[in-house]
Amino acid sequence: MTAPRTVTAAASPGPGPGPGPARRGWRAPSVIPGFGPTLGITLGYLGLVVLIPLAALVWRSTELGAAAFWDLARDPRTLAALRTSFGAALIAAGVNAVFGALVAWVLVRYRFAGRRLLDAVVDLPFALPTAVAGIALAALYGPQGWLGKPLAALGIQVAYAPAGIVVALVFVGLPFVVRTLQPVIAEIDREWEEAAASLGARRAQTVRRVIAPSLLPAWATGFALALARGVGEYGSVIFIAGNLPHVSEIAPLLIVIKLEEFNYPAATAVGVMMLSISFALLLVINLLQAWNRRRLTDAR
Amino acid sequence: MDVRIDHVRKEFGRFAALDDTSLTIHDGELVALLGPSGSGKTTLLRVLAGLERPSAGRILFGDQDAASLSVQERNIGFVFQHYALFKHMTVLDNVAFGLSVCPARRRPPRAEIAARARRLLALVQIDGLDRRYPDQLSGGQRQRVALARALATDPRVLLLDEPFGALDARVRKDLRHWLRGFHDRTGHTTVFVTHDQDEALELADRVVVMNAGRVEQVADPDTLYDRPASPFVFAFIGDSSSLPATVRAGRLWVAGRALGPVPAADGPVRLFFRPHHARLADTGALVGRVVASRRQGDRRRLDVALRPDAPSDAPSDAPPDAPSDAAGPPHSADLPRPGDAPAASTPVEIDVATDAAPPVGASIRFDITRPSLFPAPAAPRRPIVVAPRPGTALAPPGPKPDRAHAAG
Amino acid sequence: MDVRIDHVRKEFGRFAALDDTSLTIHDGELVALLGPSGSGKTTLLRVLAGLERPSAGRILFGDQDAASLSVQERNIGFVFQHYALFKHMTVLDNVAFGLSVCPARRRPPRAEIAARARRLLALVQIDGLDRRYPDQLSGGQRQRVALARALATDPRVLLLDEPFGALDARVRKDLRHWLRGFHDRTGHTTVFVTHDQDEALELADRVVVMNAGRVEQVADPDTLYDRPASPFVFAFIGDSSSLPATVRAGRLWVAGRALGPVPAADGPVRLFFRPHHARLADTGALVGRVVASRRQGDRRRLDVALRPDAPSDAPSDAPPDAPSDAAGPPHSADLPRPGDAPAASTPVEIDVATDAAPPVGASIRFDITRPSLFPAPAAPRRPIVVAPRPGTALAPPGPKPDRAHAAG
Amino acid sequence: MPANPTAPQAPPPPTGEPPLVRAGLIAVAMAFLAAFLLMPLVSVFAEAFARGPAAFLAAIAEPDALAAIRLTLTVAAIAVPLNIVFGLAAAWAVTKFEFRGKALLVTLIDLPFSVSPVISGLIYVLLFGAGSALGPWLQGHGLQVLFALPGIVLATVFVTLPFVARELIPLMEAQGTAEEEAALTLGAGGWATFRRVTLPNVRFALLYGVLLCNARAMGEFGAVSVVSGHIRGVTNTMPLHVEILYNEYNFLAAFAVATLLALLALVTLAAKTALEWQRSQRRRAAGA
Amino acid sequence: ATPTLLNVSYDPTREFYRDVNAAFAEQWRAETGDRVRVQQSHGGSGKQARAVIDGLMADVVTLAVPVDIDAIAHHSGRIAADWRTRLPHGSAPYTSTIVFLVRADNPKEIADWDDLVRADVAVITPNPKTSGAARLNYLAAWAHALRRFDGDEARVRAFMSRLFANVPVLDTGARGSTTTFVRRGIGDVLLAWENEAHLALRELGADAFDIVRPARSILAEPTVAWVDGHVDARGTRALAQAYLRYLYSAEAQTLAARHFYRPARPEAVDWTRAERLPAMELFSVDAVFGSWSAAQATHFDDGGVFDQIYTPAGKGAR
Ligand SMILES: Nc1ncnc2c1ncn2[C@@H]1O[C@H](COP(=O)(O)OP(=O)(O)OP(=O)(O)O)[C@@H](O)[C@H]1O
Ligand SMILES: Nc1ncnc2c1ncn2[C@@H]1O[C@H](COP(=O)(O)OP(=O)(O)OP(=O)(O)O)[C@@H](O)[C@H]1O
Ligand SMILES: [Mg+2]
Ligand SMILES: [Mg+2]
Ligand SMILES: O=S(=O)([O-])[O-]
Repeated sequence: MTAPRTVTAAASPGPGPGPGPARRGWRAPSVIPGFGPTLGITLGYLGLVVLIPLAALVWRSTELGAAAFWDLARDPRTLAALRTSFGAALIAAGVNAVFGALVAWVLVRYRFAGRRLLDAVVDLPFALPTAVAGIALAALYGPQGWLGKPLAALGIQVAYAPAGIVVALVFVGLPFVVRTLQPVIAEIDREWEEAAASLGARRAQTVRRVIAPSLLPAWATGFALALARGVGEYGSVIFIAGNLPHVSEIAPLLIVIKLEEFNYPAATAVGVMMLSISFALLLVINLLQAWNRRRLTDAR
Repeated sequence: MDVRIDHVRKEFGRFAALDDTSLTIHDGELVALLGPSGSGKTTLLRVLAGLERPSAGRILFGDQDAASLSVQERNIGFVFQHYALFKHMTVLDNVAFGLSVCPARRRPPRAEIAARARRLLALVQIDGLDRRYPDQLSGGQRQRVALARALATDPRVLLLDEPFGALDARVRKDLRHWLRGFHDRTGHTTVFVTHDQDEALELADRVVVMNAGRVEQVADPDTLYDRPASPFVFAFIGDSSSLPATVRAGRLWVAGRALGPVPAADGPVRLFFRPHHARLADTGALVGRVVASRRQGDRRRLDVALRPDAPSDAPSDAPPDAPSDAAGPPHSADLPRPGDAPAASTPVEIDVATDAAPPVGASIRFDITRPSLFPAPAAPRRPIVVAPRPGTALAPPGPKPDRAHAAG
Repeated sequence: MDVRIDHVRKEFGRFAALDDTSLTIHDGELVALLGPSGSGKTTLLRVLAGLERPSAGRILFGDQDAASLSVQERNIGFVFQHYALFKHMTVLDNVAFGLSVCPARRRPPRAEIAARARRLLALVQIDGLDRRYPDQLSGGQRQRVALARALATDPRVLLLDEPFGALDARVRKDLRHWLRGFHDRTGHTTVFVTHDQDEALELADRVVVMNAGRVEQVADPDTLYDRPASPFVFAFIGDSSSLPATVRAGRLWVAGRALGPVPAADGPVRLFFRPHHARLADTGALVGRVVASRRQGDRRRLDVALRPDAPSDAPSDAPPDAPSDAAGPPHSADLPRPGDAPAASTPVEIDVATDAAPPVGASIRFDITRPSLFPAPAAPRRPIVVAPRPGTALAPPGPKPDRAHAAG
Repeated sequence: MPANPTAPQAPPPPTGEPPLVRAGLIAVAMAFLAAFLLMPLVSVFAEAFARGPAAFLAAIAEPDALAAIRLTLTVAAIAVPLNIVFGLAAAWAVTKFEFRGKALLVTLIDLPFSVSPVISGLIYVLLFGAGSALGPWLQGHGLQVLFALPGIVLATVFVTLPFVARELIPLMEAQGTAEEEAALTLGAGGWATFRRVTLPNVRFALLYGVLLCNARAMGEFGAVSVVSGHIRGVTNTMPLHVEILYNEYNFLAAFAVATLLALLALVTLAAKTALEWQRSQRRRAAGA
Repeated sequence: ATPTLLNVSYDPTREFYRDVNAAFAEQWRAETGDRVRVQQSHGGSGKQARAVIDGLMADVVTLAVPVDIDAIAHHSGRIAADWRTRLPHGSAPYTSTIVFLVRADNPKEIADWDDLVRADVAVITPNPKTSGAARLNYLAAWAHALRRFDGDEARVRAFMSRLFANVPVLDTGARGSTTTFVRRGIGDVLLAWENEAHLALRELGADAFDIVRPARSILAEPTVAWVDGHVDARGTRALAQAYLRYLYSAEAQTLAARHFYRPARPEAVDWTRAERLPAMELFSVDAVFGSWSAAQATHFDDGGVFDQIYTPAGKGAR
């Protein structure tokens, strides 16, 4: 209640229609200038760069026709590739959710030698070309690699197996989880932990029942972003995946294969399938979050 | 069970936030920690709760040394200034938290926990809001949830850090009132922190005045208000004005005029008085001009600039060796000169009845019915004159004080 | 230049935050907007500043309709509740901002801007902090920087939204005092928002009391306190208690007893009085038991539970048709029964001198020296009895009131 | 801090973990980062410097590598500013105003994160390819989009579009509009308010967003690969050049160029740290 | 400005065309006095064909297999349908074949195609769907099996299934497979273009690997064509034709031999500057499969034989 009112206003739904000279119906009046130009730039740019090209994608996929689209969607190879992509991305996002949260916690809460270096390294997957990452990871986790050799001795094969896909996707998705959680952890009120302790909660109980739930929304966002990114990842995966059909063939590779067959409609159709699934995932998580925010704050 | 704080010291780096603090809190008492910002109030509370470890000294719960007890084991109810409610839990879950995390063998069954939490919510009079989340509550409601949550584990001591600090003036007043009643009904040993003297005086059985990491005075509200132990307490508790003054030959001189005989040794002193201990009188010893006037509740408060150079009409009982001119008594090099510039330039505050208030700009005369003298600054802090009880007002002989002003 | 607010209405969605508000602010005046949370104070200030556009009505600066003026053109100094200082700028840059963004032809040279900003900082008495950043300042210091910043462009009107809301009790008092002095020296037309009645009464030339988007009363502090225009104002300004009462045959009946003749038509009424308008007297008309007692500044405040069933010793001037038993006068279905449960269960507050305070649990008798009557709820809001001036206290015949309490 | 002589034995700290747990968590986090991020990085560096710094420099100074670096810098120099303008405009529109459809707009801004790089390139092929209506027409007017700079820029812009906006939106949302309103009441116009009040307030988030955007713009492989045409010395960006070198069994040169890109991530940190340090110095000087 | 020519080629030809382009430019300058700069684009052969279809302004295409140029001709119409007849030797200035690269001293004793289906042998080949080289590997193995099983297609399919069951990694391109085999140490045998195998030996260590030549293998015919639509638009037709004809010159043929291709005109080669590759029995795609397009349609198109090999029943999904 002490928050500046503008923030409260931002959380409330848009105004209903009403009389008055300052009203335009679909937006709340504001004295702050620049609405027209900035929204214009935003929509224009989004339209040109994102919407029109994606519309072209969808349009091209319709050339396939509904029946063929349906056949493609049911094709075991397509299904297997989608399963591999989403499965690996899910596992990787799960790994990232756990370890990314741990990394974020350690980076925010503790002071230790090398912290800044680790903090910097987290951005690495954004900077390193995915192909280089894939090559480096394949070298590292291959049977002769620094990590692959000891793992192989334990009978664990990472590179050229589905596990390799997961490794590449962990690499690619980690910054999304860490960077989403870091500011939220920094914001956690120390007094919550103290309050829980003064109420008799042991540390583990405090972490499980107080800290974890308060991180949940950001956690979900990080997870969703890592997942969405992982599903589409191509460059780093093909070097380490093995690419065997039905086993370690990812959906983006399937797109490439369709393209090699000059089958644009099928390629775009697979693309549209992936896009709609991951967009739906993102949307669901966003809606859940919006619902959760409303649940926690809306006065009744 | 009493709580004893025994020569506790708490350092942050080089800085001592608490400096040799001792205090006993009696069973069932409602104690206020009062002091300016940074005086160590929160630190003391946190040391009590076990959220900080003392650098030296001991905390005793009854006969038990608290040093070996973790926060969890102390069984303390702590209400944080900004409540620290768990945002993602409903009001009911917040209140039930303490019970639901206690070790399985002592934990009541689920239904019993919920029932107890509901009873507590009824106790703090916000039943019916169980299913809300903290962000859906007003400040005052949150305050009560925090209290209910702290009470759920049946704590030995209840600690509240500025429980009303974040609330509206009006809500603050209501809750203050409510908390006192609540304490009277339930009888928990309670310590609360505040920097609002009205709140401390109104609520607490005893008030601990803290300053710079030390306890300045511990007393009940009346004693604190009527017989402050130091200039700091005088100035901090209640409104007051202070003036440099001099005692010469058993008489008090202020702003170039003699006020009357005082039982104090000669030398520079500092005179303190409260606004309502001033009394307008045509024959008043102090002369000044009203520079501001404002409504304050049922009276008017005047800012009065003293005029050291105004001719004194008071019966001349100035010491014989004092010249009667504007310069006041002759000053020696080591004494501040009575009637010095500060006295004239910083106005003093006096209260008058609304229907008797002189307009701004008017020249007035007034007496001080109950002055307190403390040594001039940079000397030890004990008062050298305990102010006489009202009725023996320190004022030059004259007509009896108008009681309307004296008591107002 | 006067500022006129002319039938202004402001809606957010379906909700009218301001509902037909009219008000004139005179040149050089210091006006307080006082009201509970959500009453529309901030909205009114923001409409004045041009930060919100009214849904209906006009704002006039002198003769100029403000509708044609943008925020920038209004030349208003606005001090935000949380100051909204520019975090990334030094104090000096904050203050200089307004001058440094004005159109090049009117903009003073750089050195002149800095010099002016320094003069302003000296004016608000925080010179020497030029190079600090806002979060290196205390609340009070930030407040002053915000004020200096707002003054830099020499605004026609100064608007302050809860200028002291975020400050400590003590700092709040100091700054309040200081602001009044500052206004008197500089003479800016100033409107400030508060929900603290003490603050409004103490500071303002005139106080605008707002409630639910409407202006309830506009008056100087004395009038507001002494002659509130509505029960809302009575309850909101100063402490007060209220009791259901009945007028029958020109006499006032409370809790089963007759208080005295009143010039009002028969019917149910609501009786309001302030704590210091109660007077202990052995022959008092009202009987109750002290349920709580607390120190409040220089007096004690008692919570008194009225006892409707206690035998009345007051001279019997009850109406002849009223039975003298505990049930009070006979009640008809459409009248609240005098002496109803609420009156007995909600204690009333009265003030007594500290040295005359009865202990908790004592039975006492008291009179109300200055009652105000308003129609019982759900009727128009005009008072039906303007309380008589003190001295003509509404009390049963008896000994003259003790003046110490009457005026206190 | 002086130890408490009277304490028999220390109870666990009220908040935070016991030292042992803390050390364990740090170790796990370090091990995880080492296995997934640090070791790949080290292996890239190790390969790059396998034959000493002279060979490293020679690999980078090679004309095709220089051409790739030049192209990459050119692409970033166009794409990043475009996305800065877009990010600032979008963040301003989204955070300073209330309007319908805002949630959808924000989701659309996030959309490129969820698009496969292969698709990100493909959509421009569909739009500007020889089989489309637009491509040949543009080419007829002398504008080659695909397999030339414009196509590479477009794909890069698409892939990096969310970075700046995403950094800015949460921060500006949290900051609200109070300071902007204050600036308006002080007579500042829209542009002055933006430049002197909003921009400085978000400059660290903006900087961070720009650095991430830039890192990704320079490092993008998949999408650019689709629209580049791989013309040696002309349309090969650094990541594509790395692939080519790698495929030529020129591992040293491949990793040397990759190292340049990885260094970028570290420069991000250096710049961030330096700026924060400089600011804290300035503030310390002021606060004294 | 210097006129430029864009040669869109496939992955393994980088080193070869680097030399050819330099030699051509020199010769062009000597003949006409004009400068010329040949720009190269390399990538997977199929991907390169698609880039040209999508508008990459290639003047000449020099791709791994004729079908890729057929695809350009068919989908874009920018190459005349009779392009194979426009240059000598069916527009294939140099040829190659598929050989086996094995680890030093051939520990698994791999000698011929039949060894590839042994249970203890891991075979490295790229994915025929994305790599031209892989298609040749596949077709070669198929042709071998077809002969061995006397045209019994069921047994041929079983042979191919067992072969691909031995493939642990399907890289997307020939170079990826080489890296997997050579650098990552995966697999016992790499199926590679002959020139690729020699290059790998030279670049990555001659002592670590041996080349094994099967008794019979397939004739790989990398073909070349100018892109009529583009050379006309850019006015480079003469230059493009001169460039492609130059590939048949003594100098270019020598360079091809030096880069381990089998020159179309061995008689023109200066063998002092190149090594002679051992003679092998090679069969052409046209001879075994009718035509490249027929082979492509039967085996590699969507749902073709290759896809059937990988359809579950035989191979379990994860
Ligand atoms: N964790 C800490 N580290 C360093 N100094 C601290 C810490 N906690 C408190 N202090 C310092 O100790 C002193 C006392 O702080 P404390 O919070 O107890 O004051 P307080 O009386 O509660 O003040 P306030 O009314 O402002 O809350 C202050 O000077 C403060 O700066
Ligand atoms: N931007 C807005 N959108 C919707 N409702 C609003 C908006 N601003 C104010 N309101 C509503 O208008 C009413 C008046 O608000 P306003 O802020 O003026 O109250 P106030 O008197 O300043 O209260 P407080 O003392 O709490 O600051 C409130 O009910 C508030 O919820
Ligand atoms: Mg504190
Ligand atoms: Mg407000
Ligand atoms: O370059 S290939 O297509 O032959 O792999």
